[in-house]
Amino acid sequence: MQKMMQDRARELLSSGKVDRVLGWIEGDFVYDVTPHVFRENDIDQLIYHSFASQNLSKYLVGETKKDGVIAVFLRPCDSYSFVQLLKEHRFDREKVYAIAIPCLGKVDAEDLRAMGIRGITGVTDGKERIILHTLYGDVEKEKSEVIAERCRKCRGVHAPYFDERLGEELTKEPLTDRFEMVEKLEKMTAEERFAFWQDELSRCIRCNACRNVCPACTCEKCVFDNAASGIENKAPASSFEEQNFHIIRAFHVAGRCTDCGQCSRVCPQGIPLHLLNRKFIKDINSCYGEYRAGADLEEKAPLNRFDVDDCEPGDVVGKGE
Amino acid sequence: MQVNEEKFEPTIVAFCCNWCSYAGADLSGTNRLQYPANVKIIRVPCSCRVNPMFILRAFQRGADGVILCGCHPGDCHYTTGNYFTRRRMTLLFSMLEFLGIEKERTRLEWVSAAEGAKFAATMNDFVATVTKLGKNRRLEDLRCKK
Amino acid sequence: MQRIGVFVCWCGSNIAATVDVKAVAEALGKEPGVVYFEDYQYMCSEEGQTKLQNAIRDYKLTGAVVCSCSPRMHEATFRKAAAKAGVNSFMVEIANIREQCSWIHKNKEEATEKAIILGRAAIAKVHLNAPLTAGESPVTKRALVIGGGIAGIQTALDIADAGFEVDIVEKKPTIGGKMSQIDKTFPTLDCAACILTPKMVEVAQNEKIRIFSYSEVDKVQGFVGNFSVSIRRKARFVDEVKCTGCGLCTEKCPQKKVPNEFNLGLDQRRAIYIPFAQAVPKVATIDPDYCTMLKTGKCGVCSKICTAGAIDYKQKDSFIEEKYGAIVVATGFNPIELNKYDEFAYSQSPDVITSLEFERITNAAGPTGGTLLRPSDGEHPKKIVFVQCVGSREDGSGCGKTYCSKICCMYTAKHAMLTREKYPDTEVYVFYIDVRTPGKSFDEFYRRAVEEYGVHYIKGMVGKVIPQGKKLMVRASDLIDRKQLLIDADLVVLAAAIEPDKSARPLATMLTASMDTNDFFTEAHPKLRPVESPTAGIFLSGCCQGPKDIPETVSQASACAAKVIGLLCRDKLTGNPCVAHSDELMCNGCSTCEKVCPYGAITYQDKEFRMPDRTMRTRRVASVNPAVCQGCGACTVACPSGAMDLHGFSNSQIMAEVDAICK
Amino acid sequence: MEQNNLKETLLRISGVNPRKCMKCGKCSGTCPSYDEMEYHPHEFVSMVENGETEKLMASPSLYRCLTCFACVERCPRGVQPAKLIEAVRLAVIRQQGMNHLKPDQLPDMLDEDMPQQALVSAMRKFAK
Repeated sequence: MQKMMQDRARELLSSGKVDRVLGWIEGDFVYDVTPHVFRENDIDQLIYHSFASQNLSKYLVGETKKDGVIAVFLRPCDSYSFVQLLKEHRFDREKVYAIAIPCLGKVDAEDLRAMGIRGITGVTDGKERIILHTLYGDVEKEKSEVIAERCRKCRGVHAPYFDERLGEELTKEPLTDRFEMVEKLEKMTAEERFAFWQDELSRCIRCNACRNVCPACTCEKCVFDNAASGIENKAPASSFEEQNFHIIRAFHVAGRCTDCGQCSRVCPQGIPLHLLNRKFIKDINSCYGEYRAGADLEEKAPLNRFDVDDCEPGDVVGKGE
Repeated sequence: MQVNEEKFEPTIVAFCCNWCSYAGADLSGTNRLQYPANVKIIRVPCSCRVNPMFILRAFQRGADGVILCGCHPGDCHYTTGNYFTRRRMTLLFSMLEFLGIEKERTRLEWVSAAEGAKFAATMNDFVATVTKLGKNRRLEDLRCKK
Repeated sequence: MQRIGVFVCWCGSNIAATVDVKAVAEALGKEPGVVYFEDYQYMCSEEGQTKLQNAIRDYKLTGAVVCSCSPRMHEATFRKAAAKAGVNSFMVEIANIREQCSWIHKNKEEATEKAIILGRAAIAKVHLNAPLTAGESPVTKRALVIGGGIAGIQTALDIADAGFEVDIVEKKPTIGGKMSQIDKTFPTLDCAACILTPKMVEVAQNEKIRIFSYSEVDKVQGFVGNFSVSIRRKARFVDEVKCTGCGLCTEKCPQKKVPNEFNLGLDQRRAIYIPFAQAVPKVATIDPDYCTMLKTGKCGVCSKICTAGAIDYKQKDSFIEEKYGAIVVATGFNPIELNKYDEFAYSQSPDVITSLEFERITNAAGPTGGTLLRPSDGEHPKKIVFVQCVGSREDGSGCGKTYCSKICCMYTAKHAMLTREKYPDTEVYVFYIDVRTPGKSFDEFYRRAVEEYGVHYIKGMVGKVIPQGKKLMVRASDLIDRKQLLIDADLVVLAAAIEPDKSARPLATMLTASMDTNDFFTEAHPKLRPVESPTAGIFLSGCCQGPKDIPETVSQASACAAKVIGLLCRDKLTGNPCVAHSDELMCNGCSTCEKVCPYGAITYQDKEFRMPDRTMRTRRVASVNPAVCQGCGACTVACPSGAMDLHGFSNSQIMAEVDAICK
Repeated sequence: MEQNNLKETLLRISGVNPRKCMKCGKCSGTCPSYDEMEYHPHEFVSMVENGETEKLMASPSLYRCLTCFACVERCPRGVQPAKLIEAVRLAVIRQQGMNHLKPDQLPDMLDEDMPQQALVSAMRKFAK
């Protein structure tokens, strides 16, 4: 796949169809992958393997402000963010050449470390299995054992707005029900839930990594950075602030979140932030009908439309207990 | 532990839309229908003006309950505002409940300009409910408790 | 820093009896920014207002808080007084310590404490208030009426009578609408043409009115007082100015086999036609779907015969751009399609007809010259069955409408009565679910049909119509006599439900006017503003708003005209300054706000911005039209970046109030 | 209480909401077995709504319904009387030993021209 992508990128660049290519590049370690804008001279360094986890679509907001056309590789989850951004006019579609690529599920180094797999120097991907080359020898694992939480619920289907497809679309049955954890929390008592979230959110250091990586958080200026909003707040002055921050952030992306799971991936404190977003998605689906952000360019988001006989808050709130 | 003899007096913030609920509140005044002084009303043009940030801010600053009142669905002065309010507040309240905030502390009620009695009854009930729950601590001091 | 004055009103004993007004004034006097405080018996009195004005001058106040009755009572009074003393009226806030404090609390201590908190909240808000000036926009003193039926005609005439120019856009070649197809009108039974055609002529002769027939609205831009509309004038291949309406061409045209839509396809017309004798404008139109000349280039009979030289086969659609201050929607209705009602055999038998077709058959200008004859064989029907509620009041049946079409009970009674009057030997049956005849002299009319004319009214619905030879076997239930009937009818007339014209939906999108699920336009308020759309400057006339009969349509049309005149009379529109505004530096251009705006007040434009690195960057940003925005604030919450805010009720103002209350 | 339970059961198994009925009589106007029946389709609906289920269960009208579904097809309110009738039939059958058609009745009914299929479906419909 990686070879195919490099070849296609080179072809597009040399033909002049695109001026730049947005993809992934390895850092000092194989699992230390970052998004990178390639040109013809460094296209050989484009990689695509189990550690290429970043959602690239957000970078288009900045990249399309520059001259020329940029090609971008979209995994299924990226493609939903891509459509959502397009729907919100956040980038110039004419300056983007979107290439859909399949994804076998990503692996987080943090998870592997927790499993005792350290010193990773390389990776060989298979469809079902993955071989991790480490300083201490190779480790072979079933893919289903090691892939990241966010990939377990993925169906691997692309949103239908791209220019070309590379490789075949690999649809798969999600490994887990994505609302499992939300439901588990809903079944707890209010005290237990409060304790759970207190434990989680109190670890927040307001590093804003979640905000920076989130493909829905592309505001020119975040309300939390805006003095006029009345809630400007850059550091956790009191414990309320991070709770406030995460609730408002989740609310602002409600109906726009594509459930890509990047927020939890990047959180240095390991807070399961995606649960907040999924709670909203679950409520939206059950109250206003199934909705998938980024699946369609035209459909109005659930918070931007209504039914005259919508449910009242009292019909919904606390019914999960 | 010291027993506090004094009765707990909750702080209640009520957001009322200008056209129906604020007028309903005025009517309950005109009819001298009593409800506790704990309720303080903030006038907004439409219930859909109420940003979740306002509600969180109220809790942050020590409110024990927040109630939002608007025109009945279908009667909005701006035709559709309260429908949006209903969706937003359904999701927000559900989220607060998910975070372990007692669901009784938030409420959305439809009160028309003619429903002075309903306004007073709603406020009486809401104050009683929140008084029973006691002081809101959950949204105030997360880290200090740890 | 603001210099704020606080004024606490006693309202006689209304406030002072339960609130310690002196204590309130003193406590609020200690608030930061408060440079003056005072309490007085009646702040709203002349004397009280003078006190406010004097304090503004003497203490150089920049803002004021009046603790008094509800702002719904006297906010305007105090704001006006302050403005006279030189402080912007929006710098005055009211703390409601009567309706929401003194009147509902008995304990003086409690009430006083609450009054202080309410005062504090108002002070906190004033600190963040900014002077606001209402925007003004000019009014184009011309109205556009879309639809030339009786509703549009009446509205146009009334507006023109008031001295304003009106344009009527009608998509058919003539104005007149559905009423021109009707024979008699209930409950007085006067002939529709006799009362409609003089009005049509009046329209044509009125110097203030222009008729754009055979035309459609193509594009609408702008807002209340300042619409600019592009009107497509469809090519009719006849020069409207030259054509004298002599009608010679319509007699000589060799293409005779064109279904005549004016008679609902019951007879045929030529390819060049004038819909009916009293058409306005009386100008011929060539039907391009049938004209041999336009299709094959061979014919040209009409051109040769026309002495005025009006025929122009090369005519193209043209466009007119015009400015309007108000737009009236009068797009009217149509009977629904009945092709889904197989049980009534409407598509199988020509003798099953709709009520509108029945109107044509009984109309002296209709295909039968006014003699009631069966479409199939031209014989007199001896037994007629009328079926009411066909497609109305349906729910869960997969077709039809959920609402009552309102007019069917009355016109069916009219048809039944007229039939019995003209042809006493004809048996007439009316099957009904309910007979609904509210209206002046309406029920009396229906009773006359039963009592004087012997129309058989049967409670029950027709289940099936079976064509059998020359007869139509009608199987129906009689719920009151508990029996099933089988009637061998000669003619079956279906009272088809009515629905808004198909052109209404795309028009609503153009106008950003809201519609209900049935495609009827919604009113600004169902009871108090029934002829206005929530979108400012758009008015509703006739059946586009809901099913109506002629008297109701005409009264609504005149009401609508009154509203339009009220708008056009004004030279300038003063807006509400408490409107939304977008901070362009923060706006993402994501279009979320636009989707929740009920007024279509938000548009987007690409603007150049200077970046910190001194480069220029084009960004899509929202801008709010203050003349259209009504200030609900839905957009401010939809906006994720907080770029959208509301004047007079800004995020920071409301949050300051929250803070003051929760302190 | 019993009555109410029975009504609820009927509504549940039929999925019919009798309150949607606006008593237009189109079902009865269209019913081919109208004259054979003691209670007619629209009456079925109102009788169930009024809790007069026992009268219905005892009535031979139940077995005059051909289940032709004309009433279901044409009802302007989507009430589906035929489904309700079927539900009442089922309720009768569910009562022990209340089968409308018993196997030992069959020999008498046999007729050379009657297709076997008719007997099988009659057994299906009227007995459980």
